[in-house]
Amino acid sequence: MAVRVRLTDGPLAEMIQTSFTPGCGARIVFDGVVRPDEDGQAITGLEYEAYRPMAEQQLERIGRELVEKYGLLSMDIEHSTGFVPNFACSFRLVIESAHRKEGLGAMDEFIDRLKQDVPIWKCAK
Amino acid sequence: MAVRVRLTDGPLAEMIQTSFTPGCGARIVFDGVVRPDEDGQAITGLEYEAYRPMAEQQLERIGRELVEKYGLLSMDIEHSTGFVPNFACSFRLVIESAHRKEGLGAMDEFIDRLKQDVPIWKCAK
Amino acid sequence: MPGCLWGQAGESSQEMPRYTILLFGPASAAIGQDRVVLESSDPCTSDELKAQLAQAFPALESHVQVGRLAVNQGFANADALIDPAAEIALITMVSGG
Amino acid sequence: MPGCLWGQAGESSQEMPRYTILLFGPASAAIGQDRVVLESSDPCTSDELKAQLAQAFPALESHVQVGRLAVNQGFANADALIDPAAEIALITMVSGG
Repeated sequence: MAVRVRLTDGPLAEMIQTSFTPGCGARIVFDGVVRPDEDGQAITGLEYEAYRPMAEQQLERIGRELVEKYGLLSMDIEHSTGFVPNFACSFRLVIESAHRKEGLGAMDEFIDRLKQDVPIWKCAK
Repeated sequence: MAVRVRLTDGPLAEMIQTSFTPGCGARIVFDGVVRPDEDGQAITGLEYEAYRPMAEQQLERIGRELVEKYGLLSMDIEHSTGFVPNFACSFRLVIESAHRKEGLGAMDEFIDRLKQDVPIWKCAK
Repeated sequence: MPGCLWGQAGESSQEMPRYTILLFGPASAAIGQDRVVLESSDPCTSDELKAQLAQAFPALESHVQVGRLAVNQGFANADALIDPAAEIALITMVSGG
Repeated sequence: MPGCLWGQAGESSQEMPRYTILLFGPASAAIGQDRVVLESSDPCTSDELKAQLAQAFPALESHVQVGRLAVNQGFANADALIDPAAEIALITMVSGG
């Protein structure tokens, strides 16, 4: 039931491939990517501001809750702070589960909760 | 609206990281992994048999249908044939979309259709 | 076996449609062959061909029940007449992923 | 401004609870500060403190309306009394991901 949380300055690097946790039948990786427009305006990127200690705690708390609820094997959460240029990755969620359904359900719910309860704000630049 | 389909002999190699398609706001990668037991029996892996030309056509057809239905940017589909040992990847689906919801919906539906309409069979070894 | 014969070399008649049906996975394992040939007294629909297949090969019956026929690599409608010259396959319960 | 004062150095009284409220993102940008200090005549609940915050800083009103207060890095219940010694933050509409 490993939950890992990282806030990283700037765009997220490519994912480091690791072997699958024993029992894992489905690994799902979500990359959130900065798009070159925001509300129809061309931008160069997004500046993320986090209330850091609370953001880390909330991410971990939501992660633990969903690992429990869906019976996941692992959850790895990474979010950028600071400036992330267009076409770069600012958020990554990696979920391992025995089967697909619980992994996809947990991913959807995690991102809903992220956008509701995690004190991170973005500002178009 | 790129749909790519590959049937690959043996376990799938690690994903080759590519840059995101312009307009992509969410990339979701699903890895299906062989688990060391099947119906409670210990196994060494799974042997996949495909009705190859039809499997390729069906994968492509389902992919195109869902790209259209969900307005996806790209779909990359890879499935193993032959023997895949425990803990290795036998199926990978990569979906790029502008937003998360359509990508997750398409992923769920694709895997449902795969398990219904794509002539690939597995046999525990 | 009315209307349906397991084709043997030399037995085929030019008047009787002759269907070669590809088998895969569990169905193939069930009878130790990767295809069977059926001769029918009349042109068959997909459902009729399935019925004749189950009758001719009782070991395939359970697979035919949950299976569908594919014609030229696409699923056939139950009431579609099957062209004996087409590539015909029995698609039993699949299990990819 | 009854019950609520924008604290200036030297103005604080030992009898009046003094709340420092951290601001982030749009709320911080709205008033060009990353925190504000409120003095209240009485100990406040979360909802009361929000009301006083909006009253003291009209530029924050729209943010306060859709926001919640966090106390020691966890969301506070609307009717929970807030300890002035706690780390208090206004969490407006977030937009991560």
